[in-house]
Amino acid sequence: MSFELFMFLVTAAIALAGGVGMIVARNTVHSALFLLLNFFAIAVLFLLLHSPFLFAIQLTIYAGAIMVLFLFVVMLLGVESIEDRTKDRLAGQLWLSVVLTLILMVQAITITLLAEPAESQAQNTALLDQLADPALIGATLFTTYLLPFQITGVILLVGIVGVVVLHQRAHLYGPLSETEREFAEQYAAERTASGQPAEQAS
Amino acid sequence: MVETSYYILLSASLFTLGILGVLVRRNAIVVFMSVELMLNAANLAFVAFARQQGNIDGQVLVFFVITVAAAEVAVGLALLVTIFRNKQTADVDAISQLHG
Amino acid sequence: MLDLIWLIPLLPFIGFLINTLYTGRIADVHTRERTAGYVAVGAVGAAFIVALLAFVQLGQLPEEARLHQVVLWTWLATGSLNVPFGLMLDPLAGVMMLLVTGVGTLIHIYSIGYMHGDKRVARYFAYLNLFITMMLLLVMGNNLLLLFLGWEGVGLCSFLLIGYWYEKRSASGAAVKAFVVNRIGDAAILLAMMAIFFYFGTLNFFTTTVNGIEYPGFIEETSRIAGVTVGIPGQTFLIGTIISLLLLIGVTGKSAQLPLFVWLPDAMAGPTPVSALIHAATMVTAGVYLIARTHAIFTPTTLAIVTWVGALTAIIAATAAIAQWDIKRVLAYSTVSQLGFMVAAAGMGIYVAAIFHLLTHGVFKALLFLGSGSVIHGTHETQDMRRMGGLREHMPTTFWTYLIGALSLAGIVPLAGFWSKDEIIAHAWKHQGDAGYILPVFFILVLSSAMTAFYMGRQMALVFWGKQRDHHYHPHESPSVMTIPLVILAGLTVLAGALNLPGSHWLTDWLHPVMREEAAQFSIGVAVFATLLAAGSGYLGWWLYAVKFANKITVDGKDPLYHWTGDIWDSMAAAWYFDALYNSTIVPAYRRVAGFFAAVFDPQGIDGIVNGVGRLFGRASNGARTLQNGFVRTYALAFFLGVVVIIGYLITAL
Amino acid sequence: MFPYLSLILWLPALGALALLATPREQHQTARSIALAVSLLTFVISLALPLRFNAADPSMQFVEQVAWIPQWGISYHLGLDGLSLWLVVLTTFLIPIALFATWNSIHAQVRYFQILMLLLETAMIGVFIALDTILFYLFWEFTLIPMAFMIGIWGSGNRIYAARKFFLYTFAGSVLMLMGIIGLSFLHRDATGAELTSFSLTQIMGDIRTGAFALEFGMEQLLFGLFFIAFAIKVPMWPFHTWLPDAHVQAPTAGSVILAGVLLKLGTYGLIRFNLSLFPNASEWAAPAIGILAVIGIIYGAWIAFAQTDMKKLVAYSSVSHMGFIVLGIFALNEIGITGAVLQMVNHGLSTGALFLIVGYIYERRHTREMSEFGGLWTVMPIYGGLALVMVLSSVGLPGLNGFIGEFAIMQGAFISPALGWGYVAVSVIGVVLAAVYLLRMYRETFMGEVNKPENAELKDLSGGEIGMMVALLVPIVVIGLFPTLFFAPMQASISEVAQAFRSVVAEGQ
Repeated sequence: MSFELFMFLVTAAIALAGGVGMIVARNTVHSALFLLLNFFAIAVLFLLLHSPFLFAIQLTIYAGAIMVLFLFVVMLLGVESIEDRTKDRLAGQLWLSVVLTLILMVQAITITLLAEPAESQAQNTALLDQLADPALIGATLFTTYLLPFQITGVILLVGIVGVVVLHQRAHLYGPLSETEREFAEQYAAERTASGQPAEQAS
Repeated sequence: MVETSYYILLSASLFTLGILGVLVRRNAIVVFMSVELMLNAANLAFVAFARQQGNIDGQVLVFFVITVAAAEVAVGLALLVTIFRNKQTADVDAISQLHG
Repeated sequence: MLDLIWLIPLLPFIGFLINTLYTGRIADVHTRERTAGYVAVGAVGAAFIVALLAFVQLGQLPEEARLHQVVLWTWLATGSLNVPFGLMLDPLAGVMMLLVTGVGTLIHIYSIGYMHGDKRVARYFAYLNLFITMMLLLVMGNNLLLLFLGWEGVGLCSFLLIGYWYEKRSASGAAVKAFVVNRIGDAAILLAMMAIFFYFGTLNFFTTTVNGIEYPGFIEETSRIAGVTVGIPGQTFLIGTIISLLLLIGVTGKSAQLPLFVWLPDAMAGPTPVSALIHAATMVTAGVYLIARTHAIFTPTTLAIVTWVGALTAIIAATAAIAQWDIKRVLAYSTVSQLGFMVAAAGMGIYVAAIFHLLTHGVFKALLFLGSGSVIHGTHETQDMRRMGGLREHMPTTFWTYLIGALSLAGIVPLAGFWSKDEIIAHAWKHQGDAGYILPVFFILVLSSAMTAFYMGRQMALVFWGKQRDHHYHPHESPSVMTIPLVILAGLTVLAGALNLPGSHWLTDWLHPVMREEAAQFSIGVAVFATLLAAGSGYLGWWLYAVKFANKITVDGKDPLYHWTGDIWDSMAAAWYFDALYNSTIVPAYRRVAGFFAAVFDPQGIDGIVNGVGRLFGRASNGARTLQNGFVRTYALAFFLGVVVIIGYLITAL
Repeated sequence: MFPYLSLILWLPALGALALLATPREQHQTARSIALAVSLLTFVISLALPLRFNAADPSMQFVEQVAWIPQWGISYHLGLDGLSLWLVVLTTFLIPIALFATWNSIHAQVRYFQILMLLLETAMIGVFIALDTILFYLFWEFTLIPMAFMIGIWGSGNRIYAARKFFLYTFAGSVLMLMGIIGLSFLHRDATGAELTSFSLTQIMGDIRTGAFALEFGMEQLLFGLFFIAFAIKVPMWPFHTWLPDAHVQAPTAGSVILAGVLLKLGTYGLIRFNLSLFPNASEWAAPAIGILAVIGIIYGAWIAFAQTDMKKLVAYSSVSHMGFIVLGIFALNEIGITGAVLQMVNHGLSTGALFLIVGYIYERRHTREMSEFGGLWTVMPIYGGLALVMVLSSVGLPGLNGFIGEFAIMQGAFISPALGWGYVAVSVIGVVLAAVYLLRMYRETFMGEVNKPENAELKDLSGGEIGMMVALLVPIVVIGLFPTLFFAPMQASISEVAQAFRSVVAEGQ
């Protein structure tokens, strides 16, 4: 067993464990931390795949920025574990989800096994090292992928504007509309009826 | 050297886990996290194939995915916060007014 | 003149049009009534004169040329079907035509008196004229389809005239019944026509030339179906038998034979002259005419059935006639019975005798009906014979003419009825060896004829002898406009026998081109026997009711003979419950099934399925709606399911 | 060549446009304009039989303009012996129906007239369209005005009836659209043409010459698609249940047109499409369809007997009569088909007249229950007399029109090897039953005593009403006595249709 394979297996196990942990964890904060673990593992896998640049931005953007954002929102809204507090109204869906997931898994394995292995450049270390150069990525981004890159910029801008608007909505549109309040009250009433105290905003 | 197919299988497993998370978890934040997990799985596959093909496009695409994921998380979480203000909960099942 | 025979049906039709479109609008009641009567009588009278002239001209032609056809236009032509609207005159059509217009004219004249004061008299005369038109088309049509037009047309007029006093529920009921029962027979004739066209390719009776093209006639080509059979495996029938049986069903409808005779007694709801014209002298004899006209395609099998139908009808109706109280119903059943004689004669293959009896019966039965009409008229619409009695003194003309008619019907020498009936009975006796059924038929016919004499004796006694049993009216003789036709008809009744006297057999000769029949043999033995029997039973009937039980007859009472016969008498009075049978089985069953269809099967069965399909879609969409439950996770699951399915498909395609 | 067909087709629609310009309140103006337009259309349409060449079996007065050339769809009109009398029947009945509304439609008069004129255009279009897509457009368009007429001016349960009428017939039509499209594509593939063609004459011609031969299974399928659409429209048993509902709820004019023309679209389609395009399948299906037709004849007549509502009775009688027409069509020979076409005209005339008759009394008494009447003949002698003639025409009395059609149909069926005497033997019972139910109606309403005081003062028909009846009476008598006038122009075209079956169908012996 080569070192590389050993590294792969270990990181893969960590990535899977992180994923499973995230789904299984009752506490949202725990979920977020499991996901962080997963991100780290994937970053390592990127390194194994000769992509140091991606390793870097995986760590900075995902593990850094995005996870912080998640954790921040969790903190803002209050840690709740909804599954413990309310009954699942779609409990019947669980087994179907699991079955379908398993089927998808089987399909994925089938495809992977059936697929004709194409000519692989994976052994061509020289080429791979050349590709690992961040400068090449930058050059490609600003030449071949210039238009998509610009569009991405617009998307980010739209995202920023969207976030601002959503947070400003109270100021922009005033208090809740009649319908929205009705929904809120109705939902609160439903919860009270089902024996659970209405939640309070923290 | 690790076979590309190993990476693909891992990617598929992670993606499947992400789907499962979307389907079974009711906490909107965890659902989001699951989506992120799926995006990461896809990224992994991209990079693995990029290595296999020996070109740079896969890596560039991952860059885009990460960027869009960032934007998505930002908007998504903003929405979540707004919903939470209205509903006092982050339960996705609470937002079921659109039933027929 | 012969080319103008289309005038014969046209003239009454013009009368019909005038009376329908113009006369009804005349404001003054008296003028209207007079105009209607004159127009109608004039139209029919003119038709009679034209008919007579044409008849004479026909007689001047050599015997084999006595068939004249006038095609007016092509009536129905499509595909291989080509039916001309053509009239024809041959010896058979000629005598029928004379009977129809002659007796018709007399009855029209009589009607002027009888219908005096009726509020819708223009309509009445219009119907009568239309009837004459249709009857003439029936006898003069040169093809089966035109005959059928007349056949149904007279049925319509019969409907209209039976229902003439439609305010009476019984009258409208009888009218509808007559039409419907006739239609059953007509449906069979339709089938027969189609079969004839199928096998012969034509509906013409005889070869007809239209626009220079010669179309064959089926009567001349009966050899084409000789030996042709149809049927189910294991049982085949000659096609001739099938066609002629279908025709026979039609005959049983129109000529009131078993089992469809039930409409005729009810038809007496119409005015009495109508009963005389339509339900005794002309329309009901159309069936006999039809058999005579198409006799070429009748097979021995059918003829046997025809004979039996006629004979059984004769006896059943005769027994029914004995037990009636209504003066017209006696005559109605008597008509059915006499039609049975004619049909039986036709069945035995003596068509000339059948036609002979048809003609004489047409005359004397018209006389009897008109006489009864005179009686009814003179007794202020009384029809129940128990309320009559002793009318001999009050209505002498009616009495004497009625007596002649009754004797003729009973078959007393030398009146017309004797000669024609005797020809039938004598034939049956002489040809008893021809087939096994002839002898029983002979006895049945003799018995019927004895009964005929009996019920006529009974009727004479009840109406004209004894004392008046009901004094609510003052009997009086009818006006001369009514009695003169009676006298003329009585005269004809005396003379009509001369048509085919054993020695001269003029009618046989005259009809020879059509019937190709030998003169009937006269049997003095049978004649004496039959006459004595008729005289005896007639006297018995008269004696029982005029002498023996004269005092036992009371208004609304039972018949004296009821005492001995009991239930049998009831059965006879009800004509052996044929009508009751239909009314208690077919009619209610039909009604019930119709009700079931209308109330259950259609709205709930068929429409239920239709609406059920609609509801199914409604339910399905309701069900589909609940899938849209608003839970985003469910949508995601559905989405995921789709992904899995598509990937699965792609894998199989791999 | 003067575009007669386009003129006749679009004149009513133009009239409808003109009506839009009239003030809404001026009912009388709207009525007059509509009547004038429809009468003008009728007069022009009379030129068709006069200028029709009876010897020519092909389409006449043809007009063809490319419409959607990429798909081979064109504005293609033409007339042959099959459609000639149906077009004239349509233009003839519309003025009568419009005139019948004179005193019975008081709400939204203008819209009613507009719908009626649009309906006329659509119905004529169905009869003369030679492009299958154009045919389909007109076919569907007939639904809309009729559904509105029932739904807006109907009585009682009108919404239900209108919806049922629309959905039921529409469901069938959709199948037909599939058939139309499938047919054209198969035709394109079979002939190797570059473009699809929706031209009926071309497809029909190719089928007759053998250039376009369908596989038998496919032929059966297409036959079925068209057949269901037409069978619902006819309506054949057991698809008939929309008819009584629609008729009972529809206003008188609507019923007249519904029975008079709309039902004929179905039987027309059966001949024009099913028989002409799918001769083998027609032969294959004829015995089964014959059975349905015969069931319809008996069933319709039987159930009509149990009706107490006069209009419903007449509606069910339509089921029976239309059964005869279908029977004649599937006799697959000239006698049967010409008889069926003539019977379509006959049924339009006599059933239309019967609906008018029911309408007249409904206007006066606002009820159609037979038990409410009795002795009308005494009170309204002219009405009684005319009603009797119409009833007899419907009963099939020889000398009037109904008999001619029925006889030709039954004769055709009798000599047809596809059907045979068994079918006829049962269907003649229908002739008997027709007398039973119609005379029962006549007896209940017109005969008997005047036992209801409200009936005693009823006014007899007005001049206009008599005029309408006489207008119907004239063709009824003329067809009864001179049917050859009507048979002659259709001979050539129909023998063309029957040609396909002649190899197997011997005419008589």
